[in-house]
Amino acid sequence: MSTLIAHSSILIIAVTLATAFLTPLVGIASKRARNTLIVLALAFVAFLVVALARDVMLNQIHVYTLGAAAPDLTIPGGAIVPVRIILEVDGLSAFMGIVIAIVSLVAVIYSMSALKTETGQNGFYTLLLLMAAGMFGMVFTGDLFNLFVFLEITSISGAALIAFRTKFADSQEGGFKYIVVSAVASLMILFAIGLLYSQYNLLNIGALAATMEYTMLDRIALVILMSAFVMKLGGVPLHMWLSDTYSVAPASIPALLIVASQASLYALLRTSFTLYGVTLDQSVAGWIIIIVGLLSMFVGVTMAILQTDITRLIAYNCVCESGFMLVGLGVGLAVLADPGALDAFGTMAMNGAVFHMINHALFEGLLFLVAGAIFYRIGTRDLNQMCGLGHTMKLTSVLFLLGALASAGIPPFNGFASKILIYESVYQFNPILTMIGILVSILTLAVFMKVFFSAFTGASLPRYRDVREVPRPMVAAMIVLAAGIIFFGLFPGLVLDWIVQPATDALVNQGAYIDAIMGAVP
Amino acid sequence: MRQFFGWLSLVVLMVFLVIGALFIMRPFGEPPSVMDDYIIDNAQEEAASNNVVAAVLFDYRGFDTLGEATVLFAAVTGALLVLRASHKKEET
Amino acid sequence: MSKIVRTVANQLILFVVIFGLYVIIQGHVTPGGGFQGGAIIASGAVLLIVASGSQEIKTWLRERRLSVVESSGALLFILLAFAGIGTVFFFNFLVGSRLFGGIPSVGPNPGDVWTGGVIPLMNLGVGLKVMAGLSAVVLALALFSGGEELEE
Amino acid sequence: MGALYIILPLALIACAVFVAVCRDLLYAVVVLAVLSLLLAFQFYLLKAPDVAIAEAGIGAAVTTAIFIICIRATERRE
Repeated sequence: MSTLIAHSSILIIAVTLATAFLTPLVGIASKRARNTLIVLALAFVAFLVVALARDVMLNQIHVYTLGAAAPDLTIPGGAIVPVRIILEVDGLSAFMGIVIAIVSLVAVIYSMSALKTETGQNGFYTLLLLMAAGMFGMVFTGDLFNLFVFLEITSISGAALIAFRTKFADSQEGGFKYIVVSAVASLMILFAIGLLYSQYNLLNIGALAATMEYTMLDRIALVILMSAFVMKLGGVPLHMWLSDTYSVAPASIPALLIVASQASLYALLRTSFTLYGVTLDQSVAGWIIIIVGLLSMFVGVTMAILQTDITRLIAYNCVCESGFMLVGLGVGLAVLADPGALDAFGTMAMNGAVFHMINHALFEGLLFLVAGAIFYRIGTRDLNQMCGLGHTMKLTSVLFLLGALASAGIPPFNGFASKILIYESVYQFNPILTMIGILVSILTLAVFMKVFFSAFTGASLPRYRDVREVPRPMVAAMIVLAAGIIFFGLFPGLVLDWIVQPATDALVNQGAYIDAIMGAVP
Repeated sequence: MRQFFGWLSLVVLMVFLVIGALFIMRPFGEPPSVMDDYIIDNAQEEAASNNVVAAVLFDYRGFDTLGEATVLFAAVTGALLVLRASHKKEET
Repeated sequence: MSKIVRTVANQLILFVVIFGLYVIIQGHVTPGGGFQGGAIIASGAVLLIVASGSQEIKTWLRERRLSVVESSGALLFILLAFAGIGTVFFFNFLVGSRLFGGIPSVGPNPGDVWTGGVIPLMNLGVGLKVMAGLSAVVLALALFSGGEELEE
Repeated sequence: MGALYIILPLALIACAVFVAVCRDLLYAVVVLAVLSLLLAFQFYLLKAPDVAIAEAGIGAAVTTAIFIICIRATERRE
């Protein structure tokens, strides 16, 4: 068992990758064997993620040096800096790993039933696994160039998955948009990594952080990195691609794309908190992130009001919710250098934001799956054509209501638990931010109530009379997410203590991250 | 017109950043080679390969190569996937 | 395409493939490696597709077969990486063994193919993968954009 | 030999500008292939033969073929 945990961080990535490579081969032989293989592999990976997360949260940062004589030999004899690629899993990485494992498992189970009749399933599952592997790699790696490589894997497989339904012209357009945005962001990131490499001749994040001088060149690299990651996560000045791509993808893919954009948020946090950390002008960078977050909240919710396409509406809601996370984390970054303020409200704001990340993945994932279920049964995403679906799709409508209430931050659900933390702590930083947040939440509730009453209640239309509930695996996938929403809403303290608090501690504690790599040097 | 100015501002910003970075970068060929020196000195012994580039690609940074190979794999799978449906229509 | 082009291409493809294999196998001694060699062989396949038309190629070269080769190459690569997991993932476990186990002397030397540990094998995996992948994309595009011969 | 270090980058820039402004896509693709070859030579001069081989194989051969096939399926003129 201890050997398994010692190797678990690489096994998580490598098993997912190997399954992806195996999928086309097995898929030619037998469909059923392929599906079993994928589910088993992802379940094994989920088990490994939980075991690794438990180990990381209880003991210490998990380091794995690829290709060295021993996993913890970060710096070889005779060198003063790390030479090889090092995977480094701290609280935040383990937290993101849990999110990715849950959502990818749910997405696979949902797709198995939703895409039963489509052609090209081998390619679909291969890319889905590659995307999961890319996200795992992004959050587990401790190497800047490796982060870029896995970001590329995630983006390219994501773009192909968005364009999966080739019979619709708009899904090909969506895939093209996604790949253009990803290519621009990737090039910017590569350029910034090149700048840092030319400056320090290092690629390891911990080693770079230890030698960071914060010269003008580093500032340029920081600006480029931050704008590229904000572009990838869909923060407001650069959000235009998000609704066009999320709305056209097959139902389970937006759930994964949300996690992919959160992996970009993770990269943004790694850059600002760990890579630059104490050398940064915290209040300036913090306020930039806060302003991006505020804009996202505002633009997201106002654009959501105007939409008549259910998936586009949820996509704009995603922009709005990521604004909450950015505000919480921005407040945390702004007070990073001030221990008193950090204790008083900074840690709490970051707790709220990190907690909101997993909540966001759960409820937005659920909403997208519900929208996909509706599309599966009635073949349209247009809200004007939906009416009285609640009569025949009872469970689906209940699940939609649950996701909507959680997203609006109504008490017994998980959205409330994280939003209240953000409101309370941000109020001590700047009361106006809290007021804007509450206003945006109310608007979100209004938007979703409009959708709920127009689509699910009312007279049942004759053409939807024989619409039935979706198949069982799809319902099961949605119920898993719904159970998560209720559980996290009822026992927020448990979740906070077990996975959120270690993640926040890992963000604040830059020294521990560096020591895990450079500790061998006397 | 508005779009044009948007693109122009982006291009100007990028050019400014690139040119700015060029002027303050360390001189070409004079990097503080802490990592490179180790690899050049030890690659032949550790990775048993005369071509140091191959040693870096497959030994020191083998995981990156695996990743790049996966990028190509994803691109090929994606291209075949996107070209699938209409291709079938043509055949029948 | 004219008969001359087709004949010349059929003769030339042999040399292209041999050069590609050379670049792959000598990857750990001279400049080159899996990516480069695979790309060279794929460019040979492109030459064949352009010269004799995608319909004719389709009779014996299928995208599905190519994607099987591609997956096998990728699997070979990752399994070689897995094989080192007794120590660490990606550990070069063949150095000093009987298969590609020679260790070159430090400093400039003419080199020996029988060195490199897992590097030559990994090169082979990557080479298979890149060759099959790039040819599959070109073939799929050529078939997709109308199957008739190239007229230009 | 020294002049090569000046002529080659200038030729690269000229090719790149031509590709960007040319309205006939087929011409642009052919010039792009020339650019790739020059770039491969530049890499060789900068003592990166590995990258040069990759650039010549992928940039000059495969990419050009893919572009030409795509142009054939769509419009030749921009």
